[in-house]
Amino acid sequence: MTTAPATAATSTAVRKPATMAQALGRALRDAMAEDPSVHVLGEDVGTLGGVFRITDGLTQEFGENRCTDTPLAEAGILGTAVGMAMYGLRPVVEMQFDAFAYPAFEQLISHVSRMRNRTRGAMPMPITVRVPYGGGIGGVEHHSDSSEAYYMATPGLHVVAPATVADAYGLLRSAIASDDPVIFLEPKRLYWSKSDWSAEEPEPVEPIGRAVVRRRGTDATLISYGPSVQVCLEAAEAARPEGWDLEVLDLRSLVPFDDETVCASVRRTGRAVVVHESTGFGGPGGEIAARVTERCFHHLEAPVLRVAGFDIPYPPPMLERHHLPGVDRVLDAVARLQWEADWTGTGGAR
Amino acid sequence: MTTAPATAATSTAVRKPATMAQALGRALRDAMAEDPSVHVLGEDVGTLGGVFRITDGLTQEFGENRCTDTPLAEAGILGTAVGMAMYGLRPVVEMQFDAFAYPAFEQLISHVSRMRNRTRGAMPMPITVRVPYGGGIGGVEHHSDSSEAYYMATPGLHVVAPATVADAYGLLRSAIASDDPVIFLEPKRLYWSKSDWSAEEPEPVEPIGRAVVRRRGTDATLISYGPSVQVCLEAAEAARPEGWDLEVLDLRSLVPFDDETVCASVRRTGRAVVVHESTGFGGPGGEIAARVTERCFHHLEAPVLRVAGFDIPYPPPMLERHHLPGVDRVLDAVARLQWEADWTGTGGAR
Amino acid sequence: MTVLEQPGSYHPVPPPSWRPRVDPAPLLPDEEPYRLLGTSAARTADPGLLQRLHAELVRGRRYNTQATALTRQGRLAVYPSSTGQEACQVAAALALEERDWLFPSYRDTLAAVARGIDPVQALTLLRGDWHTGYDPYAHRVAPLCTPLATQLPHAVGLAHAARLKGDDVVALAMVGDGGTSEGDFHEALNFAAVWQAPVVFLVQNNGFAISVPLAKQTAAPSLAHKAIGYGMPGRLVDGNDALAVHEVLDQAVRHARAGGGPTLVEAVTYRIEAHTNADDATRYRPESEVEEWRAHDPIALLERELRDQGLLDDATAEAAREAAERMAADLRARMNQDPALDPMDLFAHVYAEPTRQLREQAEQLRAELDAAGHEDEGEGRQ
Amino acid sequence: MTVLEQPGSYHPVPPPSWRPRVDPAPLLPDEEPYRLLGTSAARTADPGLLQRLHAELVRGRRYNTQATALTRQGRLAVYPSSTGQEACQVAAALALEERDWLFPSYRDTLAAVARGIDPVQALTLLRGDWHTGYDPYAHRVAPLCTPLATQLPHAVGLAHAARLKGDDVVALAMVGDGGTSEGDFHEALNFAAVWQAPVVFLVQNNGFAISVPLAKQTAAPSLAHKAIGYGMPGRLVDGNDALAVHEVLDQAVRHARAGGGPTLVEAVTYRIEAHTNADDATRYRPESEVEEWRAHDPIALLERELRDQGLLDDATAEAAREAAERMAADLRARMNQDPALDPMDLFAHVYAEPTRQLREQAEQLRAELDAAGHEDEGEGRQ
Ligand SMILES: Cc1ncc(C[n+]2csc(CCOP(=O)(O)OP(=O)(O)O)c2C)c(N)n1
Ligand SMILES: Cc1ncc(C[n+]2csc(CCOP(=O)(O)OP(=O)(O)O)c2C)c(N)n1
Ligand SMILES: [Mg+2]
Ligand SMILES: [Mg+2]
Repeated sequence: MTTAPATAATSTAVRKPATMAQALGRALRDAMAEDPSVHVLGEDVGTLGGVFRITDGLTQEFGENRCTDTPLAEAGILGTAVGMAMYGLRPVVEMQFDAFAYPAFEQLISHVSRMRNRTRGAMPMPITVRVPYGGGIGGVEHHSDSSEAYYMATPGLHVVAPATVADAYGLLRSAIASDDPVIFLEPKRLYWSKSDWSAEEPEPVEPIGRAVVRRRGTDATLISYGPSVQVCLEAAEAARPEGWDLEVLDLRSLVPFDDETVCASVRRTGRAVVVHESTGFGGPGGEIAARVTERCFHHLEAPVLRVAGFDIPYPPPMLERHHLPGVDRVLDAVARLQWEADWTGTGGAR
Repeated sequence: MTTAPATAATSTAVRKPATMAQALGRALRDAMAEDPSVHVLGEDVGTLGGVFRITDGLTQEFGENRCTDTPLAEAGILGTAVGMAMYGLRPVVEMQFDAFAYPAFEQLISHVSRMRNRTRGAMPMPITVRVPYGGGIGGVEHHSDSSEAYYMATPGLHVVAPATVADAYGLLRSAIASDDPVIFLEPKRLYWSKSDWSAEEPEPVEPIGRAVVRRRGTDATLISYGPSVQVCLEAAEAARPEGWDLEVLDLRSLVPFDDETVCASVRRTGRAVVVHESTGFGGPGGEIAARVTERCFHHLEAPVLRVAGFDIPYPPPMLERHHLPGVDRVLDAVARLQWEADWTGTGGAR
Repeated sequence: MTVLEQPGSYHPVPPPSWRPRVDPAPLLPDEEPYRLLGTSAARTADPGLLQRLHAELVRGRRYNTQATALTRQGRLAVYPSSTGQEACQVAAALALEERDWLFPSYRDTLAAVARGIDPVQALTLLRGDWHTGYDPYAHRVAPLCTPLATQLPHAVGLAHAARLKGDDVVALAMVGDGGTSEGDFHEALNFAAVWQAPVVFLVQNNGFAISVPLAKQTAAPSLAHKAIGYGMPGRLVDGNDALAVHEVLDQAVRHARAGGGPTLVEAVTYRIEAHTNADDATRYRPESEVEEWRAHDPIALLERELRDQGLLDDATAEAAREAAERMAADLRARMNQDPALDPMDLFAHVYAEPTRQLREQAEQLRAELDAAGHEDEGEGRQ
Repeated sequence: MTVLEQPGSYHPVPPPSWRPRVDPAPLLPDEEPYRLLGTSAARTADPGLLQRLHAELVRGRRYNTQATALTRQGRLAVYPSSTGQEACQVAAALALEERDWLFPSYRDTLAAVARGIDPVQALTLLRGDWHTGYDPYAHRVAPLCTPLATQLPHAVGLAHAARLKGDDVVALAMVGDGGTSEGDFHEALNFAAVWQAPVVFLVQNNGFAISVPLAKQTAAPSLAHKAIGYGMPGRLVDGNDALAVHEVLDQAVRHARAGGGPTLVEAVTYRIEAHTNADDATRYRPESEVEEWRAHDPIALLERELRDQGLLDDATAEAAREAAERMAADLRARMNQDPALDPMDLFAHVYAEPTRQLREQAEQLRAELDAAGHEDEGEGRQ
């Protein structure tokens, strides 16, 4: 687990960020202010402040050498970041959209994830790769991929996805402070979600690797991360009148995976559903369901079920709502968790 | 399921291929002889016949335009193959080694896998991407990756891995005949494995999408594919004296996945272990274990276990034997399948 | 550098493999962008071509403004306008024969339309009811390509395949100045040159990649200078001079068709509108720069030439404008209808035949839709 | 092409953004590979440098033959020999200052050794006991890089970072002729030129990428001609002329250090051995071609010059050979010892701190090893 220095820069403004986008920008700014080795680079991150405005103001404040508009070439961006990291910098790379990180795949898999191991620890890669990811924003093709399965399957990377404004700040600070490469998945459709910070709290710096229970419940555990956490919370609310008291888990990082928190919850509830946007087949849910089952088999009343995107290329905007796992599909899965009533033939808990 | 035309070219030599490498070469040759739209391209596939000699003789027989040495650029190879497929050809692309397919990742994910869908079926992508994959051959870094998790997580691709010489021929013929893109994973360390064909049999053309039971057993199912099938067969033999009668399943294709055959077996045996070389975390085993559990929960006496490579970058040759799942690890997993004796405290079946 | 031979015991010899290479000079582009309009050479141009270009440019401009308006009405998710770049868009389409192929980038909707794609179908991607809205084989226009530069190797592969099949087909592939930085640009041009594939690469250098100006994209003397590194000719042309762009592309297409191999054409132009309707161009460029370019408007340049040559009078100009208005009205009307949507299409074309798993998932969605009553959709596609 | 202006109502003006560009001529390489040995210019070379180059070349050749021999004895998994390319290998190392960085490709073990890496550590990757056998920071040599051309952007990033930190450090990155076709080559050179990063790119054009000859790799007049497409100077040099390679690299390094930006150097050379010991070069090239190049041997060329200048007599030659033999004997002796292996290293450096899962897996392996008695290993690394 990696934690950023506990004291956030005190020179920063007092007002708490209002949206996740602002919290991310603020995390970048605080990290840059605190550590001169933090450099931001990517397409349009400078003058424009990024197409999502996450890096807005950084070039003005820190200069072009600290926040740099690169040529349009993702492998080049990540590849030069590797070289910068070799020389002791902490590059934070922005990939403009999920699918536009693919050109950098070889640099990521063959170098970023392996350089530390290759050199027996001599050459760490403290690189943060920020990837706006996922759907639900009406984006045209290539703008809504959930590509976390690729990153999860790659040893040497950390894979993080915040679900709240506070975590966006706290996890990004820890990602930048980490001496290991972090794929930082920013749920696009939460960019404009509102703050959960109170004005009094200090900037939260959240260590990477700890799942958190977002809602306590006794009947079943909904396991999720990123944009789907909100869906699970809504599903849990909707399940109440149906007689189910659902626990909602926010993984926060897929790697490292917090087996302890997840298994403790599932052992308590005896039932679980994994929810994510990424395609089901070969997606993160398989790993999660399998490892929970391996560890909690005798506590399970039903198989761990998965609610995921269909096994299809991400659909066009007008059809995406049919693809994205929503409250109804989560509830349907919960209903299939072999409640006792099912066995007596008297119908589900509903 | 896609099947090549049932009649293999009769002009071909009568002697059966002796090794998997030869069977693959023969499949390419037969496909090219039968269908002039089949073109082979890649690095060193022409004059040299490929670094593994799979394409040996093709340029001599069919000319440089049918089997072409390309410039050294994998994205360019796959990208031009896309264009060739657009014009009605059937490109068969060779990636020299697993890790050298990564530069082509964007072309694969953003185009090859989606072009049919993008164009409502107007523009299919009958491309076969041959990837020599996996370890166990003493290869230096980047020459032993098991990258199937990346491909599995990508809708629109078929993912195939033969475990026998006959399947190498039969599945490659079907892959080339398929109107969809196929990632054809060739287990490097089986290249020199000996033929399982009898001289009388016709060339087997094996449809894609059907798992096969390689060994019948009653106590537990070992689920595997590619190079690990052999390990499972050996483990099953070794388990006999210990009192376990193990069934061994060869998936042959990860996509499409043959739920029917797999679940039929697991329902019969009540226990299962998934075995593969790829890293465990985020690897294919998670998906397989999860879907088997979803479908067979009440038949399972124990959680589906996984025996996989460690969650580490592929190690250097001198250490790879510690990483690769071998017979002992498979047997250890079998022993953990909660045999009844365990419950009575009298020790395992062993 | 001159090698002064030494009167010693041996003479320095070039390394054995060294052969005097092709003279690179002819591969180098002109020092300034090639222009025709306003020169004496323009006087000898085919009047029919000039008029055709004019009508298409006027129509194209109208298409751009109409599509942008549709974004404001929520009828398009997004529109990357080619206003100011119509000369490139139209010339690219017109330089090709029927049997040729066009490979547009995401900004080149207009080129696709100029080549014959239905204006509504060309917008499907940007409306969001499906990805590619047209059959690529109907007019030999590849899908509008969003991942930058990735369409370039496709064009090379297609052109190469056609040549292998004995068809004298040329592929013209379009890319932006920003796209030239991608590895796929490099690999595509290299394959094309090595294979002598009949491809023309048209770079619309409009000065920006979203907010990033050319100076942060390349330090090359010009983008056309990249050609020599692949051993193909580079041409530099004023991208707002429709006649010049057309001539340069036409020559490159003929050259390719005749077996002369690929050409790289850089057309110097400007994106008058923001990157897309979602972009705010004032953040990265001064209005004065845009004004300078408005004064170099491709339609105005062409109209002046036509009027000078007596090929355009007020009546013809009016007729062109009216034709463009009719196109726009038709586009508006058809885009104002909700597209027919069938959610079951999600599963229809993932594979030639759906897998068992996709059939199961399709059944699940079908059941959900049935349960929900599914009133406003599912009447199937027309 | 000359634009004839038309005496009409307006003059054709270049597009507004058009500025007369930097003159590309100085960026173009010489017409023939630059040579020094055997010319009068070589007479003025520093005798110490010539002798140093000679000693290193002799040592380098011996290193290559010894390493190849070790493959036959099963002491190396594989060895890609640089026999015939020693001039490039040695000059690359010698052109750099202590504080500079070298980015070798997988074939450049010798360059790493010439820069100071322990000959045994340099072979770790190829022996197979670990990936990178040396600490990259000890001599500022990046790990030998197997995925082709991927090291080039690393060199650019490092050089750029050094410059930002105010250090006058230069990075020299090596790549093969085949590697120039990869997208990463393109992206690296472009970033370097845009950032004016202090990098020197050295392409060893040895005529082949495994079996694929240069003619199937590129149609460019020369690989050095690619430089102009990035706006950097391209230099062409006889890669078997150690003095010329050294001078060209030395100039490029100075140029970069002085803030002049990157240079692309193409050294024309030849791979005398097969691609690796596992390769059969007779499948793709005639022995006569190899013979031609043997006659252009880098050591022979240099020895002739030294003898002409009276800088080498039989005794010095013998001394160089003896030093090389000592190195080879030492290499042999140390490589004949089994490397210390600790299987637990598998988990040691995946992350700064192992995850819980990795700790569990390490425990599993530890238990297996304990159960197996684990005699021949596990004494830990020395
Ligand atoms: C591989 C990839 N990376 C990033 C993007 C996001 N993106 C869309 S348009 C654009 C700028 C393109 O600039 P240019 O190539 O000059 O074309 P123009 O927009 O000027 O037509 C970027 C970065 C993308 N579409 N594809
Ligand atoms: C990305 C990538 N693709 C393929 C390979 C396999 N491969 C290893 S060496 C080689 C040929 C390299 O040729 P060149 O760049 O000319 O270097 P040389 O071997 O001549 O030194 C190939 C194709 C690789 N290492 N990396
Ligand atoms: Mg542009
Ligand atoms: Mg070479």
